[in-house]
Amino acid sequence: MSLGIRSVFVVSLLIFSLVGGVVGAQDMGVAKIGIMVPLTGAFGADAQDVVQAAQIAVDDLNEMGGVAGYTLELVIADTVDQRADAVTTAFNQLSNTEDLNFIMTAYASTSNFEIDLMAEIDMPYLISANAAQTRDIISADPEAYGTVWSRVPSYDAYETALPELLEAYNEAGLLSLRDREAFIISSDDPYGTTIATGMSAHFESLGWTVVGYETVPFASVTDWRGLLAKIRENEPDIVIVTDSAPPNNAAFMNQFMENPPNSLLFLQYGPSVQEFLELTGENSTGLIYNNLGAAIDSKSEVIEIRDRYEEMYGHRGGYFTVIAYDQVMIYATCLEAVGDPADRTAIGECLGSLEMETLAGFLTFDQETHLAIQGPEYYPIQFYQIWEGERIQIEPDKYATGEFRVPPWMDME
Amino acid sequence: MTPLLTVDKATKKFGELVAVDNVSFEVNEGEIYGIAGPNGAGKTTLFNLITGIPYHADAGSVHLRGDDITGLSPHEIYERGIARTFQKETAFDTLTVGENVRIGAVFGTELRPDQYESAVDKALADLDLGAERDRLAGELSLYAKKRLMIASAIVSGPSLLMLDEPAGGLNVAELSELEDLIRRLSRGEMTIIIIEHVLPLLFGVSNRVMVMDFGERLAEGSPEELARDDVVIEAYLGERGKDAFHAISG
Amino acid sequence: MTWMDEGFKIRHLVWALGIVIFLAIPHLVTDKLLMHLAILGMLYAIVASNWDLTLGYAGVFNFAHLAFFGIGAYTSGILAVKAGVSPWLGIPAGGVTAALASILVSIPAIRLRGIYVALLTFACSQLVLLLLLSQPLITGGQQGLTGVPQLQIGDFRFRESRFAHFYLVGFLLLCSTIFLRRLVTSDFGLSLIALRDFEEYAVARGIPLARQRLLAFLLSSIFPGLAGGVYAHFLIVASPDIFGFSLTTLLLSMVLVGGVATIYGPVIVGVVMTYVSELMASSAWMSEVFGISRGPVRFMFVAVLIVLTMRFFPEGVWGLIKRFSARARGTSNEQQSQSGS
Amino acid sequence: MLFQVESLVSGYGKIDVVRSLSLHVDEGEHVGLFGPNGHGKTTLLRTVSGLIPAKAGKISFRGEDISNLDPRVIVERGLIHVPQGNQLFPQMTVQENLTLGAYVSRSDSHKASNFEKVFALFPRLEERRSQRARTLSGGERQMLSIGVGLMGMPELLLLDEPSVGLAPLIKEELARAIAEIAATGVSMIVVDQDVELLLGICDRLYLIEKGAVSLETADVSQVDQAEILEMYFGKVTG
Amino acid sequence: MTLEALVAIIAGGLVSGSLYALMASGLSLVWGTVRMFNFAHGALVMVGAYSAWYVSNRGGIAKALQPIGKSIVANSEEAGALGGLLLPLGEWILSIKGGFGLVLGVPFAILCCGLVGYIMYVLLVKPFVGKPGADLIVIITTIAGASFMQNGVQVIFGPRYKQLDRILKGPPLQILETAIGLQEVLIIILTPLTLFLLHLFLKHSKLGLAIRAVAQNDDFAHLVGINVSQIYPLTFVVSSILAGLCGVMLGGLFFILPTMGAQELLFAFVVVVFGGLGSLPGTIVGAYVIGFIRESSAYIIDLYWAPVVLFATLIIVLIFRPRGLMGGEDS
Repeated sequence: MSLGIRSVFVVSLLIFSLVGGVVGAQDMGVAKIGIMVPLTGAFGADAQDVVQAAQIAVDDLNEMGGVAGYTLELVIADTVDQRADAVTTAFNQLSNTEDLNFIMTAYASTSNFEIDLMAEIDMPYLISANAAQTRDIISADPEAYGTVWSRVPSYDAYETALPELLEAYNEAGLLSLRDREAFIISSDDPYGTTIATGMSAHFESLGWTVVGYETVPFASVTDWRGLLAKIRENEPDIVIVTDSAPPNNAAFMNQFMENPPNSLLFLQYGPSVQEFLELTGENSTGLIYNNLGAAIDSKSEVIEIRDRYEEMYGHRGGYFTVIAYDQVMIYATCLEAVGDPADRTAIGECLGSLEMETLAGFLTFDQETHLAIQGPEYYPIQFYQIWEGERIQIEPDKYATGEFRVPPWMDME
Repeated sequence: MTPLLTVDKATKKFGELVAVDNVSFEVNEGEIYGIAGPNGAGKTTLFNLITGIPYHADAGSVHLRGDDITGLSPHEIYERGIARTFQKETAFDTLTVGENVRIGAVFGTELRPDQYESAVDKALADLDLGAERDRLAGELSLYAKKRLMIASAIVSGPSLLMLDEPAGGLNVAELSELEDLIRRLSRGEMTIIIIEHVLPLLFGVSNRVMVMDFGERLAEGSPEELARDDVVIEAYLGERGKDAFHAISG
Repeated sequence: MTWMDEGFKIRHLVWALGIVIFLAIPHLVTDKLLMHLAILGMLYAIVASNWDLTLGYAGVFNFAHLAFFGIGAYTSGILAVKAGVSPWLGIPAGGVTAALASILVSIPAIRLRGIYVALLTFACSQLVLLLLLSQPLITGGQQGLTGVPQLQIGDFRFRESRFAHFYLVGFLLLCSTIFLRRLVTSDFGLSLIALRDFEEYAVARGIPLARQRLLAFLLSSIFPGLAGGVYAHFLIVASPDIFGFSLTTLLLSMVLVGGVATIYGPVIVGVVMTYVSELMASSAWMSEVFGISRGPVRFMFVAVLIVLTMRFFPEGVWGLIKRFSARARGTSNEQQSQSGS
Repeated sequence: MLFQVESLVSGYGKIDVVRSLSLHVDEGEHVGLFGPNGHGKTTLLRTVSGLIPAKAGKISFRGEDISNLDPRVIVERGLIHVPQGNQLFPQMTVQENLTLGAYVSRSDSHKASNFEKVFALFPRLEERRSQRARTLSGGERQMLSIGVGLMGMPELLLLDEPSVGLAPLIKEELARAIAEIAATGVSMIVVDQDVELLLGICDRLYLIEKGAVSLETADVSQVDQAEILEMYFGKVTG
Repeated sequence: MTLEALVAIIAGGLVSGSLYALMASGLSLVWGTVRMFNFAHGALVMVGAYSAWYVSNRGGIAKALQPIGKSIVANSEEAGALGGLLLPLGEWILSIKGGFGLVLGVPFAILCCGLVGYIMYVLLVKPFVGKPGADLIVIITTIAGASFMQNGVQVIFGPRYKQLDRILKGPPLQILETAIGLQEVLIIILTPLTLFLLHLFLKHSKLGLAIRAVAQNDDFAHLVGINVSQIYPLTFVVSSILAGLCGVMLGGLFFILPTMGAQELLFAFVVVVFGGLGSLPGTIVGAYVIGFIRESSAYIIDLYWAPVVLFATLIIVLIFRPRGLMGGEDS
């Protein structure tokens, strides 16, 4: 039945777009923005956010008369399940498109190997995830990648901020650390591994003991009870999971709450996805997590974009929604400054030398790694605590909407 | 003189069923040795465990010219010079007739590559299949398939040819042709063991015949002796048949 | 003139024409995407046609060949990235490791039959994947191995040339196809078909089952291993998705839609299918009609295409081509005989 | 006439095994088919019961053409084929096998009484009713096979080689049971190599050779034993 | 190992074992009867979860009906008498806020999966039954079918995670030192119950008996009058429903995604081989054994190596007992 409705919809869309194509012929030049994201497959939700939010940004700009005399237009290339051949095919599709001189993505592949392809043809490329991979590739020879920039900062803060925050809370009496013991569960993807190993080292440098360090295959564990049993044997001060897949995070949360140990719980990334809250409900009250390079939720523009997005597409966007909007705006800034979209080197240079306030904080790039600079005055690391289905921002103070509280399952004395 | 083939106390069980029960026999060089017996008597099982296809005997031994070949894998047994046919007419259906026979020539034989084609020609001529050489084996008639199976068996010049019910499903003309053929092959110094239901054919061509029933060896002797043997007749015709037989033959 | 001579001549003519067209393609086609897809398609065609040797001719349903491909890719990639070995040594090394892997997997596999071989080889390829993932320091783990150098001879970089990759992969495909065709028409090929058609009969005619099966795996592992090496340098990455279900499905359908036990079928469909599925994704029509869901819609189309092919042309595309050419020949013969009378 | 086969041709693939075969069975009659192996007896039965298609000719039952009908429809009409050898559901119990014998609707409602009849005929089956079929001895399996056929309430029963591979004592027991079934008035076609067994049951015999009837003897007592013997052993007297 | 850990392993093993058992028994049933592997079985898990979600949850059918309800209410005045009749219907539709709940969702999922299973049989399997190389062809057609369904669902419902209600809500059950979620407890209890129902169906119903009969000897099944050509689709329907139930349970534990079920299918294959192809008791025992191996290897060695242990076990079983641990009795 719904297929029938859909086909009617499709046909009318076709007619509409044909008519629109004739009417919309214009004299202005076109600057195409390539989006390279895994639309088909397990990560389709993020990819959809990016495409749809970028469309809102492009529409906004075009409505205001375009940028530097150019109308913006999106060209979308699907990297499917991020298989290497699909990524290169998508790249070739975009690099082959006329008037396309800028590509943006949340993440296109798991390894960011496409950066080398971009650099070969001086394609301005703005990335919003996989900072570790980006740094690994670029720091070897930063000059060779003049057009590739990552608007997500180094993940170093993910490794250091949590241990330091815990010490600070301990000092402030918000929390009392018993044995300074941490239990870390890492996934085997680069994101999870980098954060987990870094965090483990940092905990130890602060005099903590890492009583457990387990590696699990990324996004595939749904039953955590075996590991939870190990955790309960140790009852550390904090349990950290760096597997960032929201479904698996949610399963962990729920199973954790079946018989919670007297430990704080920190989950990486997963809780920032809307569905995480729906699935865990009351269970997630007290959980903490953090974000780097994310939109700052208390900014009114951010709230506005989120609301518009929800109104247009019928659901709340995730982490990458506002970011994708922001990415288009960042490009627009440089296009305005350079004037000629085809001058890729100039656009690349402009991006690299940006100093601007964005929806995620103050943006400027580190010239050694081409990552956005991280810090309270730049792109801050933001800590949240979930309380009764709401996200309370607890750090940094500047943007905080509430204070850290001891989770209800914990017994502080 | 050592017999060509010696089977000693061969036994094969399938669960409860003893398909071949402690069977011993010898086949001499140049002889045509027949094996008779009703359906399910264990004749084909006996063939199977001699050739190792698809299984070996649970107990007992098989010797070829005094060499122990028990438990060798099927292709090794073929290499030693034992070639067999199957009860059901089988062929490599997607290969041509020529290729079917070539298979028998190429593997496990002492032929040199330049002799393959002439050996194939000869085998095809012997079995009157020369005209069918380029046809797909799957398209052949039943009798032609049976001959093709024999052609691929004799192309390597085996010392022992084992025929499993070559006459099944053939008409009278074909039967007499087959009988001639077997005699002709035997004259070419090939020793032959033959399982056959069509007893006139079997008794007609064999020098000696063994009769089996319930996996056991019931009797062995010349066809003339056996055709008068009560045990044999009863195995085929039941008790009343036996009486009737005595009534006619006196 | 007898018909055989004519057929022979036509065959040669077709080959010659094919090679001329092949050499001309990079001069005529300037579209980078099309060239990229052609190269990918030819690499997949190599894997699919070699897979066909075991799957079609030997009748052993297995999932080993993508593992050979992946092992080739990782061997050459790791050698180049971690040891600085030249790709021109790394690629043959990929062929060697794939061959070694083929021996390892076929030792347990030749004892099994039917669906069990499929499951065993599948488990083996998953095990290879898990082992690769477990050594992230060497293999790059889940994210894959980046920084694989592109191919170059002296200062001549393959990526900068329109011809280099195309000719290299084309040459590899040609070698692989000739090798496979020679193999399947040799006595070895006959023995594989014989074993497939009637195993018991074949072993009764002296064909050593275990040896031939092992050889079939071994001989069909080398070119996928080499292709894997080239693949890693072509895409400048070796990633675990090679072992994933989606590529397996794609290649398996190339073999079956192309026509089992034909070699030519998987070669042709390998190239064509890569085109069809990718071009559909980037076609303007698809993006206008289906918008953001054109990705999934394309896979739905491909799925329907596969089912329809299997339903109406179970002998595959090559079977269809043969049927048509036979009909064309039939009619031309008829005309000849008519005009002669 | 209950059942008639006219110029039937059938076989496997391109090979014809049954070549223009004609025969008939009258109501209440018991007909025996014998002859060497591989001459088409089993193929004939398989064609009659619809397992393989008839290529030419006609099979009629109670005057209606039943050639190439679905096997299910043929069973539903009361024409029941008890196949050769160990054709049973091996992992099922005796009881379940028998229950399946009454699968079609015409016999489903008479299951209870038919169970009684079968168990009365083969008391051994009742003893073994919860045993799996594959654990039965050869003779018991044959009994079960016939029992399954009886559960379908046959009007014409086709028995294929009931005595094959059985030891003499069991063969006799089985022959008695078949004779008992025959005595209840069920029409029958019995195929067997054992002519003696057939002679004890049948009213009329057909000799099947090379896919056709080569001899028909209406009067069993007049069967020429010598001819049969010659067929089996050839001319060896002398 | 503490008692607590032991209980956790047992509970975990029972849950994953249950899910594998539901999946693998369907797979095994189809293999036993039709002699084919259904590679779309994993996609059916997904179909089960989505169809249950569609009816039971707020985001599903209720949302889809809203526009219809609105248009009825808006146009009722112009439509006169008919509009007056339809108005309550429109108002009722608009009043649906939370979906219809699992009470309707689960039966709908069963219906849907049964139907999809039947269609799948007709389109992907039936044309090839009895043809040479059918088993191979069916592998590729069912893979294509799975891809079609997966991508179709993504087109219809989008790529976002969906979430199914838990059948039971409330605090977890405390057993010794360990707590187990109610949904998990339900799975542990319901699965054996479902499998027992399946057993009763196969053992005592006429159709169930017929399915087993065809599995054991389809030639003879013809001769007792079973309509074999109807049994094949029936098997597909039954096995699809089992997969769908697995999907409903999984959907309550985790998110619903178009790609869900693929991993479960992988493990179900391991289970089916482990337990012996086509043997239902073997499959069920195998499912729980694999569940326990997985859970305990996760605890004892490392979660990371659990699949390695499983695949290595599978390879060893295949080498030494090619017919599975419980199989090998039938010839």
